[in-house]
Amino acid sequence: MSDIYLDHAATTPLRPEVLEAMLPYLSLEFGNPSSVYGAGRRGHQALDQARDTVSRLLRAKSEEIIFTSGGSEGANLAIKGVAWAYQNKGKHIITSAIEHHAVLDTVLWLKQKGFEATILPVDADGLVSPKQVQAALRDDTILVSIMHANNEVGTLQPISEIGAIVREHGAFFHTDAVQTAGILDLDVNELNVDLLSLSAHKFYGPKGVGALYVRKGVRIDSLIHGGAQEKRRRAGTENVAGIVGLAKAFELAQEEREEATRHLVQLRDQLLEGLQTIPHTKINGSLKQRLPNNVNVCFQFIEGESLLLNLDLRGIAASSGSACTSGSLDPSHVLLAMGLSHEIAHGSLRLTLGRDNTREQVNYVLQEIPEIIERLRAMSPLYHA
Amino acid sequence: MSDIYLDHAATTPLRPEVLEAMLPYLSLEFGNPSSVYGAGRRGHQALDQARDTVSRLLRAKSEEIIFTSGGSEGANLAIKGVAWAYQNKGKHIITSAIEHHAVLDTVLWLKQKGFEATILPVDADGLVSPKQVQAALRDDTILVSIMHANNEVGTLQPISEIGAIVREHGAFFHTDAVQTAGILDLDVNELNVDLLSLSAHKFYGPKGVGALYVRKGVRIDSLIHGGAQEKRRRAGTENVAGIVGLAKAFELAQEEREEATRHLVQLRDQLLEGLQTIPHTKINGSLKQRLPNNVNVCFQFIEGESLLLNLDLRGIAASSGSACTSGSLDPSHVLLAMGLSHEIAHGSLRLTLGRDNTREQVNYVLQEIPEIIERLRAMSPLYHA
Amino acid sequence: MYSEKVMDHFTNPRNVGEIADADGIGEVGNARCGDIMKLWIKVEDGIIQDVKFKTFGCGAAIATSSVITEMAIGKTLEEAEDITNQSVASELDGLPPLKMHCSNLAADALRAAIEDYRKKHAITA
Amino acid sequence: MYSEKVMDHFTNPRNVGEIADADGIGEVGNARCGDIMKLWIKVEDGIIQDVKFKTFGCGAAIATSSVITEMAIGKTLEEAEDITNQSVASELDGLPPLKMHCSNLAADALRAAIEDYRKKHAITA
Ligand SMILES: Cc1ncc(COP(=O)(O)O)c(C=O)c1O
Ligand SMILES: Cc1ncc(COP(=O)(O)O)c(C=O)c1O
Repeated sequence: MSDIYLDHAATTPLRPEVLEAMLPYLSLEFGNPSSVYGAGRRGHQALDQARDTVSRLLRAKSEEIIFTSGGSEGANLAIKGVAWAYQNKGKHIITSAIEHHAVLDTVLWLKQKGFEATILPVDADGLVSPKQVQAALRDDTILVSIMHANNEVGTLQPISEIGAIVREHGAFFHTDAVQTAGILDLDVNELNVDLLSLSAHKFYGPKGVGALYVRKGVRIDSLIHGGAQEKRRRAGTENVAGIVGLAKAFELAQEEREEATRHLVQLRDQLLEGLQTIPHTKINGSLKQRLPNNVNVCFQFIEGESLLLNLDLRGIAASSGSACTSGSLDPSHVLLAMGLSHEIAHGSLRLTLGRDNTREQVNYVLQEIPEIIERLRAMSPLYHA
Repeated sequence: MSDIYLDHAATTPLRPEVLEAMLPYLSLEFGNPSSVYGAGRRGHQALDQARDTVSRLLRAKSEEIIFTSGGSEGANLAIKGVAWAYQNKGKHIITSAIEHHAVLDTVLWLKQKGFEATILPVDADGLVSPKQVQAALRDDTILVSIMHANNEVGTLQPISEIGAIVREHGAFFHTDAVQTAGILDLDVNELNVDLLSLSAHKFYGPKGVGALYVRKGVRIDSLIHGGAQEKRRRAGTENVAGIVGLAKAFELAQEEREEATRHLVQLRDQLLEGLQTIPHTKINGSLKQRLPNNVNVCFQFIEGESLLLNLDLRGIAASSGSACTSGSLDPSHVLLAMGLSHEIAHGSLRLTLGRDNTREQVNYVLQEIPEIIERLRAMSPLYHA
Repeated sequence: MYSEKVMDHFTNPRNVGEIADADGIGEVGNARCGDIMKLWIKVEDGIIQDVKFKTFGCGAAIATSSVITEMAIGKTLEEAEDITNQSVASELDGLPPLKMHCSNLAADALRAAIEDYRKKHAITA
Repeated sequence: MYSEKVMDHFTNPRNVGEIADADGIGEVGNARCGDIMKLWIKVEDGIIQDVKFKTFGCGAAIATSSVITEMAIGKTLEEAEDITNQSVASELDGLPPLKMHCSNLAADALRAAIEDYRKKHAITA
């Protein structure tokens, strides 16, 4: 069996249709969109069109879209942008313990700079409770940032409900939608969000480009100062090809969304079912409030990286919240926040499905994994069969 | 005559060889470089190789290179990075009045945040004087940022000399080398710089990717917080294709540098000579300390944008420091800093040459420009022939 | 960036020049800001018979100057005074947002010319 | 990321298992940090006759455990004590920088096993 890619939450392959849409801007149409002459104007038109597409898909206005270099920049721009712009109104920010580091580390950095932060816990299912958000809101709260779907365990947060509470209170609400963009239908009004960040390479677009939605009327300080691009909110010559690719990929994803979801849910449930038959195995994250393409399990007595390497040797690409894959000593902060012990969290496996995965591939994976687990457990000093 | 592109300081076309080097990473080799499996490792290797190439060309160490989303991010990361990391040592920053806005606006933003700034003037030739840098240094000066070549008038600053003074004083020195990378040979040791930023799309690489050199031992605070990429100094899934393209383009530029310079200087001097025959014309910027590819002139009594539009109608793409092309009311801050009056600065024209320009094209341009100038002057209420 | 109509007026500006024996002259803008429009009008029986212009400025400045000469010729002074910068822009199928503020001065120049005419001919409205 | 040698030892680890009547047992690391190595040694006339291991940990942890069993067998206790984490890494043609710190514990495990042996057999060095 040829290679099986099950790490779509990490990144996705560029779709050929997207590359095709990008290619003109990687060859003849190279003009700087800020220029007045033909080549520049055509670049500018391409940006306008991409902005229209993205805003339409999000039910936003085109001037509410800022193109960025990816999800991390988007989260940094959203959070620091609002923090600096509204610091005279208040200095308190609320977020959750299971956010991506692009959000968490940004909030921690702002703490160093004199802001205050409340990091909300999650329950054993990995869910943030709207009630806790409500309770954490203070007079000086300027921003709440809660992710739409968690990148490790795939849990979907009650964004719309939290958004209503935050708006009622008069603070702004950002959601990191990097894991849901291209998978769920995103309507910034239904979601009650003021800012929303996404990244193209998570939905079959190019790496190094993303978008940030900023509701009209919400001010943000720039993160990258300089030229007048993006209505002075993000300086730098625009990555025209990347932006065109983002829009094309987002559009394709939206068109095929319903069919894709059916496909993903089927494979996901097949995986969940099969893996549960392995002894000493724990499924992580809510089974109900969950991305259609995410499976996350812990196998007791083994460590994640050695599991990944064995999978790789058998042609299966996957990911783990193991400390050894992150370069830190602690395993996934998400699994720990959900109450898992360090020992168990080290043995986590994340399988995230995509459009090209098949039932046959899942069958193969379900045949290989138990063998590997057995082999590693036989080698483990913690396991006593 | 088909289109003549004379705006290489704004952006350059992607070279086909560069696109070719990028394509594998826009198709099959899509893995996330942070992943342990094969596709990820190959992405990581591509990054390592690109880093080696860039560091070799700059005479730096590979761990001293941080990949960014372009020149603007590079300047922001360098300046804010050093400012925040060394704020306990001092809060004074020195820069010049003719910097790109990516530097100037960053320094002005830091001023709002409690830092102090000295903005050095330039002389009529557009040159910063090392003596003035020396005089501006204070005990609490942590950073000096002076651009290598100016993007409008092409003047080359005495970076090496300034760098020696700054180092002697014990502050750090950043240079915005966006306009010289790929054109001049850059040796970070000869230049006496601690930080140096560059952008791929200025030397026939892709838009939306750049590099920042940070000398070993110089700490910088992150601008984009989050994942552990780039040794924790720049979060975000890496734009692998873009980074590979940057390295390839930089390498090609270096290989062909001497020949390219000869070609550019010849065409530049031909242009300078031809344009000087037009009455009421002023050449801007030092003729000696000058980029090989830059021509900048002011034509009295006419406004820059209408000149550009007329050039565009005749197939010539160029740029101007006119207010009307920048969206502000004031013309180029660079020309004003050099002592030009508003009236004259509005009528500036920048022609920046590239590898594909020919003698025939320059001849054509030199035939068209005088006609356009005459036409516009005939329409100008300021001109009395 | 610019509409076809703007580009048409920019490339083939109508009524460029001066009127030696003009009845009114209007000038607005200044070189510091990068836009100067100067308009000459010829008036007969309260009707604008001829208009000529000279403009220092960007594409929008030249096109608005050109189009207002066409709009004004044949109109009564009162009708001509009703021309707004906004209606000039509409006549050109719109202008880029940035240009609406800085280079859209033609109606002001025309009104200045009419005012000059009235002053010289001591006719009050 | 890993050298060929690391991958060889990871895929075909040598001497996995336990020694029922071991002369010394060493265990280092803890599950909290994601790495536990347990080493069993068999000693005769001051020479290590056999080594077996069990490891909970990443690829580097498993490979270093495996390779140290090969390095130790046939050595005197004194020679075996001279094996360092650094020399284990070299034997594997190096380890990624991150792994040098956290998963490179095999020499410690071996020394712990030798210490255990000495304690049990009351021989001082
Ligand atoms: C001197 C200089 N610095 C910085 C920049 C910004 O580079 P980028 O547009 O790649 O962000 C530019 C070009 O726009 C430049 O010419
Ligand atoms: C939830 C989430 N937020 C933010 C990011 C950062 O996105 P990027 O790598 O495009 O900067 C990621 C992916 O890495 C993510 O999964």
